Amino acid sequence: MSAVATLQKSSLTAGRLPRWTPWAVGAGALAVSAGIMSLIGFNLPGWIVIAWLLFVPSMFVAARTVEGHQAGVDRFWTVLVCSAFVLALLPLVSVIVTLLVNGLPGLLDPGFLASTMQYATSQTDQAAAAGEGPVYGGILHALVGSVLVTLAATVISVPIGLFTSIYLVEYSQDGWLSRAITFFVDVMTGIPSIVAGLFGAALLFSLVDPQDSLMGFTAAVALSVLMIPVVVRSTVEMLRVVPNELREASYALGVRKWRTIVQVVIPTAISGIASGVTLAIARVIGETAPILVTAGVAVRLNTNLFNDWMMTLPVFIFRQLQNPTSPTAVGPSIERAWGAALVLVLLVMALNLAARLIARAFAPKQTGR
Amino acid sequence: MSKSIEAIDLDVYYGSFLAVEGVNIRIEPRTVTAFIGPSGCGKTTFLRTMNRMHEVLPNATVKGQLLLDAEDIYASGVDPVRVRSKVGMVFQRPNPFPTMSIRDNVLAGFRLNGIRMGKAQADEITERSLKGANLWNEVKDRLDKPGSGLSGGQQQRLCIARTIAVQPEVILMDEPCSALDPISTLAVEDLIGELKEHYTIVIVTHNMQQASRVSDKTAFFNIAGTGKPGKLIEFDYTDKIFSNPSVQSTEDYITGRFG
Amino acid sequence: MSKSIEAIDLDVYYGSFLAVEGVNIRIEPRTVTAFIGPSGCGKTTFLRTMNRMHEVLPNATVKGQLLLDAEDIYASGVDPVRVRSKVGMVFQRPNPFPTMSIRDNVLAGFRLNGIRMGKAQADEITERSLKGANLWNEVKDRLDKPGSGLSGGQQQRLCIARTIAVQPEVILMDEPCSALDPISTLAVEDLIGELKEHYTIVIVTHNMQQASRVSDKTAFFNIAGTGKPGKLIEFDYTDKIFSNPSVQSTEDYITGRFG
Amino acid sequence: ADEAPPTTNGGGAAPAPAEQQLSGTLTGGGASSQESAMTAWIQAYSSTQQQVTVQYNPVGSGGGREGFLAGQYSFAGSDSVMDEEELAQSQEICGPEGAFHVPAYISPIAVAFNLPGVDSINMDAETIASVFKGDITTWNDEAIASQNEGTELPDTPITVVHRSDDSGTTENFTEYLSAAAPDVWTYEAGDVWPSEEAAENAQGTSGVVGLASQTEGAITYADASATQELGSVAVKVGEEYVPYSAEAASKAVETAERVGGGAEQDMAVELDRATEEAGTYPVVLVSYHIYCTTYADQETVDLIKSFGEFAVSPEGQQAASDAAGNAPLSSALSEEATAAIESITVQ
Amino acid sequence: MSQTETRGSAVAQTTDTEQPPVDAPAGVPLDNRSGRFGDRLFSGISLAAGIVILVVLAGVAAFLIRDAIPAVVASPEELDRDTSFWGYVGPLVAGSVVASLIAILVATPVGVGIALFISHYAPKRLAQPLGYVIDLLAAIPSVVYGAWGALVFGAALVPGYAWLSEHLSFIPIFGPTHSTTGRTLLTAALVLAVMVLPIITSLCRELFLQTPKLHEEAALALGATRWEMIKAAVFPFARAGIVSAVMLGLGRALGETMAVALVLSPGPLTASLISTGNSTIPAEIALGFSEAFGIRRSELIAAGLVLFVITLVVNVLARLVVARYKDFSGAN
Ligand SMILES: Nc1ncnc2c1ncn2[C@@H]1O[C@H](COP(=O)(O)OP(=O)(O)OP(=O)(O)O)[C@@H](O)[C@H]1O
Ligand SMILES: Nc1ncnc2c1ncn2[C@@H]1O[C@H](COP(=O)(O)OP(=O)(O)OP(=O)(O)O)[C@@H](O)[C@H]1O
Ligand SMILES: [Mg+2]
Ligand SMILES: [Mg+2]
Ligand SMILES: O=P([O-])([O-])[O-]
Repeated sequence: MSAVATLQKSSLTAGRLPRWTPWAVGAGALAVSAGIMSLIGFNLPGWIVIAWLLFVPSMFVAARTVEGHQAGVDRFWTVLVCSAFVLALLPLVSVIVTLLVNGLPGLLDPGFLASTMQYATSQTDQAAAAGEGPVYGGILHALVGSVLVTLAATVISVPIGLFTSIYLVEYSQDGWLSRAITFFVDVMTGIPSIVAGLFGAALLFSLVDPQDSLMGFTAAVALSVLMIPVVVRSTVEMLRVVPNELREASYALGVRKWRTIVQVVIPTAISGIASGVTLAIARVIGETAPILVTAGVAVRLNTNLFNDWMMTLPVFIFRQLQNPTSPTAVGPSIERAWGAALVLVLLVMALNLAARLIARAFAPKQTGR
Repeated sequence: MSKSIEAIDLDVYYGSFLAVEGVNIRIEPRTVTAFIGPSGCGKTTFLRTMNRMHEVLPNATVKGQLLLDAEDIYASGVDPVRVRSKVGMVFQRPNPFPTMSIRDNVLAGFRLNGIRMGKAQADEITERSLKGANLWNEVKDRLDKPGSGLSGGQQQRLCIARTIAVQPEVILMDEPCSALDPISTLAVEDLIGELKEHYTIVIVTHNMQQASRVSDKTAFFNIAGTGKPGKLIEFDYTDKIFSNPSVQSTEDYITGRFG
Repeated sequence: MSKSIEAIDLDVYYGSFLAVEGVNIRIEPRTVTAFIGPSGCGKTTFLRTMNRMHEVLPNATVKGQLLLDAEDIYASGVDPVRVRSKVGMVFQRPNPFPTMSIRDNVLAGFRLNGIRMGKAQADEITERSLKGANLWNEVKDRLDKPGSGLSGGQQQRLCIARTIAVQPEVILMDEPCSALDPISTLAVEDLIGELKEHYTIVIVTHNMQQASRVSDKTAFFNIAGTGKPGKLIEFDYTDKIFSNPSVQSTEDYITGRFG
Repeated sequence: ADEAPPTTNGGGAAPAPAEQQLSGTLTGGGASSQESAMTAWIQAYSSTQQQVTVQYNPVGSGGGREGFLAGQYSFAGSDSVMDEEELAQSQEICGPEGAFHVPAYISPIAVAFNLPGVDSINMDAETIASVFKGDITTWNDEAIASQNEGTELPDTPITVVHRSDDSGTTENFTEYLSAAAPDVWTYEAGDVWPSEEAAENAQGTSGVVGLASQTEGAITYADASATQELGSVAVKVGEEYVPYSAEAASKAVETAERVGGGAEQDMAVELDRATEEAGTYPVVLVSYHIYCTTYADQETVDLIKSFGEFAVSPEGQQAASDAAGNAPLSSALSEEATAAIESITVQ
Repeated sequence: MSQTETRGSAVAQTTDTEQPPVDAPAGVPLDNRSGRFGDRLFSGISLAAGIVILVVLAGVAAFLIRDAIPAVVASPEELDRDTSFWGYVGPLVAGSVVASLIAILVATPVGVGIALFISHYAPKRLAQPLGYVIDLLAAIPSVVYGAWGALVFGAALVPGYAWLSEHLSFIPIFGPTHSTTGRTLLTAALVLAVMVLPIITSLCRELFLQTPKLHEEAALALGATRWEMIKAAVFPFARAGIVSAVMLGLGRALGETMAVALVLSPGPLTASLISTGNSTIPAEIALGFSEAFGIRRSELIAAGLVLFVITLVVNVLARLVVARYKDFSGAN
């Protein structure tokens, strides 16, 4: 009974903090922090960190004393959850600003998207660095390469990953095979990307003429090794949470299991699956190391995945940063590298958006109970 | 079109837990059979074995025979999907498909099976089924809205519409009216009365009045105690069960003197 | 401990759809009030506004006043959490926490609020609540098993046990017995009778008999047609409503002549 | 959609008029040090041999040699010479004579530092070794100051920056340190910086140069072409301090001893890092092209000869030097290399 | 009134319209197998996909083991260093584990927090765009993270490191000196944390959004605050998924190559996180691979194999943790 008595039984509005409380407490914390800072020497990060460290407990104490323990705890976590979001924005904003500041000049170079590195030479870079000419060279070959290689990797991994998840969730009765698959998928999540690359290179090396083993497809195979576990793990989680009653409703209508999976289970989980696939794509489209050892280093446009070297954007970025076209005038290379990075990010953003739109078209309508 | 159902020494298990034991029952075609009994006695469980939904749960198994017009649906080689397309089911909890509109929910039995039909036919089936489930007037203006935006009772009637749309030969109903208001309940009861001319119907209900109103025969299930298996105690004409049951516990239950 | 509830010109919206319009009602402390009405007329919707569960749905809004002992629960500055801890709710669909054991489900109200208690006290509350919900005998041997392994009726009684465990001042019940067998239903009805000595109880039911058995007063809701808002038609003593309603549609509904 | 740049190659180093037009694809791989030079060669070469595609995969010396031995590349670029095991292995694909090395890219390694206002500092090998060992920690340390009278040295602490990746530059630099200052630098030469002396480090030439440029007081070693923004150390050879220069670097290679032991035409050299000869700059990186003495088909032989000879020709060397800022081969070396490549035959 | 009529006509139609084209025409025996072909095919494909994964992994493992064995069994002389392979790889293992652990410890609470913010705290209208913004973090390639970490982030942390080494250097991890360039293991770990953040966030977000309304409302109706509702309904529901997400993130952190190679000034193992030193296995492979051949190459691949084993152990442990709660989870 005493436990019951400790439940809040006071009046409904008694002891509610006014709406502006967080702002007031925040302002107070900033002021106190500024005071502390002025004693030990002002700096911006320190100011904010100390203010935050003051804000969290003050909010908690304020809410706790006025609104009660329960509300105090709730406020505390609200502050933490919101802080997590803001905290994550910091690196994001920093990276994006870095990208924009460094990448826009490259992106705005004439022909940056429409030309390759075939005719960009050390001399043209030196001239450009000396202000005597435009920056030649572009990323067309790398852009096309990235798209093709990633597409190939997606075409390999998504069906395998999706079907494996279906097997794990819908078919396997937790037998040894499903355990083995789960186990190995887990292990695959931690393969260093370069090892995946080495594996892909070794595999194709032994399957085709070594002279021809460096090609876009080899890179796609290596990327698939990285992509599959991400697809499987995220899809499995999404399929698992589809309510069984929907499956049963479908079975009860005399619908075959595979149709139930395709038309009931997957559409219900599509938003999560799309998220997972996009995540997997985003991961591999930004990979450098495995491509370095599988696709060679092309400077011209190649649209054939099965023949000749290919360039991708991350490799392009890496090479331009690490081995500038002109060692004596690195400016143009750095400009191209950041420009390419910006393009890559825009590309992934576009993919992401597309995936969301597709998912939304199928997703369960968000209404009510 | 209608089929008889016969269970012979049927035991139903969840893993190693025997939930229902030794059921012997013969349900005639074109009759309505009501299952009554206290909570947890295995009505739902037994009902689900009748269209092989039971085995959808992990580790759920069945022993014995269940004959659908003399064909054992648990014989090896029987395709459970075929069974289910002949034996439809309405669940205790309404479960419309959240990704589908109301119309598509009604047509789910066709759509999900990849059966194409003209718009006219689709509209006709939709209307007939929704009218059959007494839902048409309420939703006819929002057939393209998601089915999950309906009230509980509306959702349940939508599920009934979905089931009768595919015109199965046997319809199993697990407390179909527990979420319905009296009017819808009445409509569903009327519907059952009509459907019985062509179909075999089995209905689980907690409502004695309902059982006595709609059913030709009634089966009373009981359970001796927690952890014990549920058993079929008595199965007879509904009049007989409600007026003059031959087993004492049936009478206790019906008259509310139970427990 | 018990509180009165009074709605003044209450309109309830889903987005721009007016689901319930202009409700004026005064529910006295220590009474049982039954809400009846056809499906979709807004009983659940109105019930959910009484503990501010309505606003949990996206875009759901309320206009007007709802007074809990003269305090408007929709006044600015009111903490919905506090409202809900005074006004408990049992849902139409049983919804035990699947990840908690039966015991933890019963104690969820305390555990959630971070209230610690000794084992003895916890056991006492568990037993009392489960007995109150007529579930004790069935689950006393498996209190540490997950709550999701129970039958539908058992789950619903578990939810009732969970709600009464925290002893709120008002208990809202949305068709609490629709998934229950007669015995459990009887037990819950008995329970309502007992609880009413201390609490204010509002119950939505489709079952006229139940309404007349348990309630002191009955509110009849109705809806003019699809897309129209539901309205409170009549609110009076249950005897009066069932014997001599003052509105024609109430009589039609009660006698089943409706529609 | 490629924009043609104003000139296809700079510096007026027009390639030799081709005697015959060839066609085909030639694939090489290896050291990244010669990548810029290789790009220049390929570009200049393809302006005369338009039907030939030459591609080079800058996977690193080790990767290049491995790919070459596995038949993946027709030639390799390498900062270090093959060891005996590799030479033996090369006989499998190259015939009984195996493979041979031709020096193609010579570049001084600058010992570069970041001290605003100071362009050049004199140091002897011991001092350099002590600095990189961390024994000398400030720029105005007596050991440095005594060799640099007249230069204003600040008391900035020295930050050593070395390569984090396995690298030919590191191998050449540590070889110099252990040969010229064996008492101070007691580690064996190798392409990994000795972990006992780990300091700040970064990946790749541009990595260390970038880091050194950011960090005042930093000292590093890197391909001289990349260090122009930084000051550089004049290294004591004999009695004088020699700043890096193309001539001094190529002289070091010219006077170096041949390794010998391999194929007849092998030009692998063993640099004398401790040389006292005036006008040589011993901290130099030699990057080779590795070819087979014999190839399986005539087409490859023609392509190899045509491209390989162009790379070591005076025109090719000039093109590379314009692009990469390295030291061209001396004319004697160039001629010898041409002859060596000319001797390649079909199996 | 009219209702009975409508129903009557419905049944009339039922009887005289021909049977709708259901899967099996009436009268087909129950064991007709032809209809099962689709199911067979589909389950066959699913099974095959699973087996492909097993085969691929077996391939990777075989490749790793084949190439790793020479180094693992080699003597220190053959390896050309003072220690055996294990002495070489030990510090790298430590570095990898420490870096990933820090990354995961930082990223998990933040990631789950962000996911919660998007699913349960942010206004509904904002939630989608905010989710998209965070997903942008996943769009950034690892080289860019590397470059950013080396150029911007590392440098920005230096004052913090200076403060730590000044005031907290008695704790070994902040001891005795600090890097003046910010190229330290802690920087690398924080960059990794940023990189795994979107993985954890987006998976958790999707799961949190799937939490059954029923259970959320059950908690709220008991007088739970938002946070208590999350504890009671959201977390238990998503528990296995959160672990999965964290494991995916951990895998990424353990396996990340390029970003670490660019951000870190690797060196021998030290206790300090804020001075130069330490390395991770993938970075070591990336940095060493291009000049490696023979036994050195084998050594690097063996290091990769060791990482493989670490991942395996961690995942097995995670699965065991999840399995303990198995009874209490699921979609029903
Ligand atoms: N999935 C399951 N796993 C294990 N046991 C179960 C499962 N479902 C039900 N049971 C048990 O089987 C027994 C019969 O349950 P069933 O749901 O068939 O009862 P019921 O007669 O339908 O009850 P109600 O009237 O409450 O719906 C009960 O003891 C129940 O706890
Ligand atoms: N989440 C929602 N969004 C939009 N409309 C809704 C939502 N939930 C219910 N409605 C609509 O509001 C109206 C009232 O619904 P409510 O669930 O309150 O009915 P009810 O009286 O409880 O019916 P039942 O007896 O079937 O449970 C119905 O028209 C219904 O379609
Ligand atoms: Mg049941
Ligand atoms: Mg309702
Ligand atoms: O040319 P490097 O081997 O020093 O990169």
